Amino acid sequence: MTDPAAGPESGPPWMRSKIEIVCERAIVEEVVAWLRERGVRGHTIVPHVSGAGRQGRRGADDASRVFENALIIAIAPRAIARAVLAESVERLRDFTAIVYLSDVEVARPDHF
Amino acid sequence: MTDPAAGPESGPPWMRSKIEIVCERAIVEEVVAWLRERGVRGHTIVPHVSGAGRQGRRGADDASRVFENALIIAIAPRAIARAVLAESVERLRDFTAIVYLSDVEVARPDHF
Amino acid sequence: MTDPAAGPESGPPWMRSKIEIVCERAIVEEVVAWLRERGVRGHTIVPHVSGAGRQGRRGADDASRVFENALIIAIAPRAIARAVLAESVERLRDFTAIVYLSDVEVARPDHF
Amino acid sequence: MSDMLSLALANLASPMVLCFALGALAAWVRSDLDIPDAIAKGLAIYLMLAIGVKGGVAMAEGGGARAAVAILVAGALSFAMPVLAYGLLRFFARLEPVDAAAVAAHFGSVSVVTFVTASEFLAARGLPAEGYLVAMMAVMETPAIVTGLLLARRAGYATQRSREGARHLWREVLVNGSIVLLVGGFVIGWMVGAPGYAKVKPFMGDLFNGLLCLFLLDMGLVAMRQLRAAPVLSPATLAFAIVQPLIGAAIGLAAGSALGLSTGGVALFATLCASASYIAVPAAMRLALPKANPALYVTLSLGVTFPFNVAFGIPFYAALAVALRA
Amino acid sequence: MSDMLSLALANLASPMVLCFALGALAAWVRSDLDIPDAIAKGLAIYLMLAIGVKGGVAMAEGGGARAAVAILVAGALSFAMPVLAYGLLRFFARLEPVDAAAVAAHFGSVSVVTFVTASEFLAARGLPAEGYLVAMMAVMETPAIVTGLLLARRAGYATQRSREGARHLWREVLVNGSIVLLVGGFVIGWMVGAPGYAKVKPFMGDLFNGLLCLFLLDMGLVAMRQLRAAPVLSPATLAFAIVQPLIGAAIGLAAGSALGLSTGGVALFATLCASASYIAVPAAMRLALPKANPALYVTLSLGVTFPFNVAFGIPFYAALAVALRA
Amino acid sequence: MSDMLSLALANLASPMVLCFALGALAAWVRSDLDIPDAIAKGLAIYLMLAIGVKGGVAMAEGGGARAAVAILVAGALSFAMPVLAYGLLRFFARLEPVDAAAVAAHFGSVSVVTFVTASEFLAARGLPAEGYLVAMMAVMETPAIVTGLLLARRAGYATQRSREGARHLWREVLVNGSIVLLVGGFVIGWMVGAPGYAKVKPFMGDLFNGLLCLFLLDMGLVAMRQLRAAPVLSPATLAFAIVQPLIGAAIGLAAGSALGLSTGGVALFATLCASASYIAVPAAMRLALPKANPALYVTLSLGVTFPFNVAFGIPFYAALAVALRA
Ligand SMILES: Nc1ncnc2c1ncn2[C@@H]1O[C@H](COP(=O)(O)O)[C@@H](O)[C@H]1O
Ligand SMILES: Nc1ncnc2c1ncn2[C@@H]1O[C@H](COP(=O)(O)O)[C@@H](O)[C@H]1O
Ligand SMILES: Nc1ncnc2c1ncn2[C@@H]1O[C@H](COP(=O)(O)O)[C@@H](O)[C@H]1O
Ligand code: NA
Ligand code: NA
Ligand code: NA
Repeated sequence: MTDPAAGPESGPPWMRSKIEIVCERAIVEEVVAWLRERGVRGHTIVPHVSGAGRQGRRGADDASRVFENALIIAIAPRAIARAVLAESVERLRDFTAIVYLSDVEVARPDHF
Repeated sequence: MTDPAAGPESGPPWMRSKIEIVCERAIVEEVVAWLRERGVRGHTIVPHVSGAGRQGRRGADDASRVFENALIIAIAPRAIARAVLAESVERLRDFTAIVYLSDVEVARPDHF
Repeated sequence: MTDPAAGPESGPPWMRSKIEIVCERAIVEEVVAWLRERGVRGHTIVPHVSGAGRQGRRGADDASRVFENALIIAIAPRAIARAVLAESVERLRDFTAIVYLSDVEVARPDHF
Repeated sequence: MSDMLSLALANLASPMVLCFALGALAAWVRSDLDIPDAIAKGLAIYLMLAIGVKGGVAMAEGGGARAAVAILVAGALSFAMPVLAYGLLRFFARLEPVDAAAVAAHFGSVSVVTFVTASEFLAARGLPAEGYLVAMMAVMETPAIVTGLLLARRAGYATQRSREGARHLWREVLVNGSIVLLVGGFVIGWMVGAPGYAKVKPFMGDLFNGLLCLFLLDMGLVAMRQLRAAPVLSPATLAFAIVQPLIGAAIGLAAGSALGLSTGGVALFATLCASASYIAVPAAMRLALPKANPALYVTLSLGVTFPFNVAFGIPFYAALAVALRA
Repeated sequence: MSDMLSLALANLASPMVLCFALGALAAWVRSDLDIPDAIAKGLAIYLMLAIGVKGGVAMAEGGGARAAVAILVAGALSFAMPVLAYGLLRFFARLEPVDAAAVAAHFGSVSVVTFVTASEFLAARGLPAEGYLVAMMAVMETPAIVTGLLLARRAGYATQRSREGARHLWREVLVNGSIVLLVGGFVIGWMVGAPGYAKVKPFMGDLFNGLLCLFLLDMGLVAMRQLRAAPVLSPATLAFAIVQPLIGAAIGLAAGSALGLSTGGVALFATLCASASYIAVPAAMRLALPKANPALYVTLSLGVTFPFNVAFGIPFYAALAVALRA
Repeated sequence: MSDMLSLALANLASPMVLCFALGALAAWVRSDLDIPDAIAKGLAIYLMLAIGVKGGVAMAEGGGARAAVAILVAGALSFAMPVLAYGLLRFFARLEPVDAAAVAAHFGSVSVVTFVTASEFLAARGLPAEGYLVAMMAVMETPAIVTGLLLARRAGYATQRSREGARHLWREVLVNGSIVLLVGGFVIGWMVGAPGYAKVKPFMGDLFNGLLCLFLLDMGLVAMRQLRAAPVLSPATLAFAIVQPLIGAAIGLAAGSALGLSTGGVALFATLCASASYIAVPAAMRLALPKANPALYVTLSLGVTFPFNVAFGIPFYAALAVALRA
């Protein structure tokens, strides 16, 4: 198995990081734009997730949608993922959001 | 990288466990209440997932919704996650459900 | 903690691999059939995810649904997951799709 | 007899029943035809609210003097009927006690869509029913669930324990959406009467048949898909899903006549007793009796009894009511 | 006075308001009744398009000479009203500046559903309003947002900076769905006039009340659930959500009379000024003033002011307009 | 000629076409207006079922003697037309064979919404078409797909192989939802005739135009968003999406006249031949010819040809049919 810390290219299957962000719908577009800026090349959005955290229950279908969450998934090189995680603390402070990373293996390293 | 077994606080980014539960919709509220009791402080629900397992195909939109699944995601300290996993075998036996854990890194350890 | 490379049965909690596939809706049924053939015993589908990758933005609700994505999750023994990952490069080449693996712990090894 | 045949044929040639058949056929040939979930739920909400309001408006027109007794009798029947069904299921179909109890609860309760389809069938034939039949239906939803749980407990199956779980179950049983809509609509109709109804008639009245078509198209799809996905059921179990409605209808005819209902009312009450729940009761059983097999009870009520009633039962019960009252 | 009472009672006995009450009751008893999101959004789209088209058709019938001035006045009021609301919120309710600014923006803007409910109430009482009231409503949506942001900035709260974020915000504010539907529907109605309207009247006209019932059922659920989930609010904050509409209505009555609107028009304009946004403005505030508490502003506008207006405000403002014009 | 102009203007001033324009405009200014997916699918189901039933009822009224021949001819044209389109795409637009084959299949097939819009346009102008035009439409959906696949195979592109995949494809092609609804509705309408139709007319008849407005609003959004997201297309490719409909219409006018259709029938058949599929065929092509670029074929059929037909094509083909028959 390849060493997760070995960087972008170290033989198949390649290691990447999966960034997952659960956040309020209002800022999804901005979060995606921010990921792009940081060098993330793709993402997947699961719309309409509900949940609860420090800021109480969310997901009631209020008409304005301010209480709706979405889940953003992005596979990226480890360094980028770490930078995103570190920057998220400041960047998402005023918003309802959580961020976490995990390791994944991919087959096409050029893709991510 | 921090040692996953090192417990809740060991330097940034901190390690946590991600609990994922795919279960029938009928018991989602109870599962969430159970997670809370076990000390999990937040969760995210992806409603309306379909699937198949030992109990056959699920997700047909029958009117009673007894054949619908949901996916519950919860980030928690490793010890709690392990306890949930162990307890799940007994607790969810009569229901349609699977549970699995993985490691994640987070930036705000007080959050989870 | 059990060694991820130790194979299917090595003491609780058992290690398995999580296969995640984000692909265009048109091929979901075929992908699931392929997973079954490879020995995967269950799966979960999150329908209606949107996203972006090399092939541009996807998820606009066009009437034909050719621009819709779905997320397939399958827990399987590591060997099977690796085989699926390797085979995916060829098999999904003409389609919009990404595949990645990660490690998970489960409590009921007979299930997956 | 020729009356009965012509009623049956008239039923089979109505756009509503044909839409049901179309849905079933589409599922049979594995078409990808799919009514979005949200649309199906929206239609169900519409049908329950509209039938409730109609019933309340009819009630406001007078004639509700006997309503209280009729409603009590309906509730009592829903309590009692599962015992009979349980007996049949245990001793003829040889089901496990927990499965028999769960299935029995379904057949003591009622199906709103069967009721609604029967209402339209009767109204189109000049046999309108009393408005308070809606209240009788609403009151029949729940008691059978209690009986089912008591039967299961008697057989040694503990029903669900956790406090959160129990609270969730009882909310599901007592204030589930269909009861709220039926009873709420009924009260609204009764309060606003004919003048208030006039404001919403183009929606709640004129569109009823058309929206029922669309809903039955979906029900045809859902029922047939359920049937296709079902595990193989024993012949005795399948027979139960046809015989029990006939017994229920007979009880309903007798009770309805004894209550002095109109011909349409008798036919509609027979239909209620013949119908089986496939929305509220499955959800409650899944929570309270998780060891019972949902594929079994949903297939019997939704896949067998529902189509049987829509296609054949309704005109048959109507013909019997007409014959009884002639 | 007895006029006012009878108007209030007539309002409370309409199917629309009763459906709203039913929804609120269902949420109160924690029923699982749930109108699918897609249905609720579809109904909102219908109501906005239909009311826009109706207004445009009325405008095409003539009588729009004064429209331009009225529309300008409406826009100006939306600009100005948040300043007053901000003052009340800061000095009586003692809210933080950022919260006060956000709440103030909601009360300067308008609620489409309140407008639509009032339109039907007035039309049913022979007090139709001018068609261009729809345009006045559309123009009142946005200016209050700008004032709210200016108030917050004055208090030292920077609004959002990133370019993508700002673009997103302004799109949300200037071309959000409700403005597109109201203005677009208005222009379509005005272009096609009565002959074109005839083609779509069975849908856009005849069904209006019925679909409004269904939508208000959902609004009752949503408003009460919001109220239940809300944090405890101070009495002064709650009082604001009742007092501000009354002040707004008074301003609207005065301005509407000065503009020479019909009695129905005066009542409807008072309702607009009394209503608070719970769709467009929350979405904009969440983006522009993330430090403001959404539970606060959504609860006040959706959970308190909206039900107050639907149940009591509308007939009250109508009675005042009738009295004023008598 | 002045006839044609007045028809074109009348078309552009109908609420349906204006709603389409409004949707397109909203997408153009990047409004967040969004018709929920479930609503759009529900509307599509309604339109297909209702148009099918209407056609069947008209057929039951008699006059269907020539139907069989007309249906055969329609199917044959759908088979043949892709060959012509393929030629144009290969030799003028210089597309790759696999893309040319995929696009050609779209233009041999038909668009239900274009058909439905044209039906209403013609009916409103006193030019109703034969009921069996619905059957002709249903029969034109599929053959073009087969021709497209044959063209691709001839050019060396293997179509999909896995057994599961092939089964899925053929189900998609033969019993997709729109065919089931059109044919099923047609048969139901034909079976129940005018008396049965009366029961559902308030829904299936009276609401048709209004619901079509809402659906075209969504189609305007979807078409324009597709166009905005599209890759840059060569002028020749774009020209194809305008020229091919004109050629198709000419063929349809000739064939329709030869078949002895009424003036409305000729115009409607010309519209069918001029229209391109954007639902069934894209889904089939994606499965069978994954190497073909979906952005290309969806943009041409949905983003270019569909708006062209709705705004200009329909009145033009109608005027030609009138001129031809005068
Ligand atoms: N780096 C990534 N992270 C997460 N999801 C991705 C990523 N790249 C692509 N995807 C998803 O996979 C789909 C297909 O990717 P592609 O084939 O690159 O266009 C996209 O529409 C996204 O939903
Ligand atoms: N421990 C957790 N596990 C999973 N999801 C969480 C957790 N905490 C919060 N969330 C999700 O993140 C959203 C925002 O969290 P918060 O900012 O803590 O309210 C919540 O609405 C949940 O959907
Ligand atoms: N191996 C698996 N991978 C992913 N999801 C699964 C797997 N097995 C079961 N599931 C999901 O869990 C639900 C319940 O599983 P079961 O109890 O095995 O029927 C299924 O309906 C699937 O959604
Ligand atoms: Na029954
Ligand atoms: Na206001
Ligand atoms: Na064509």
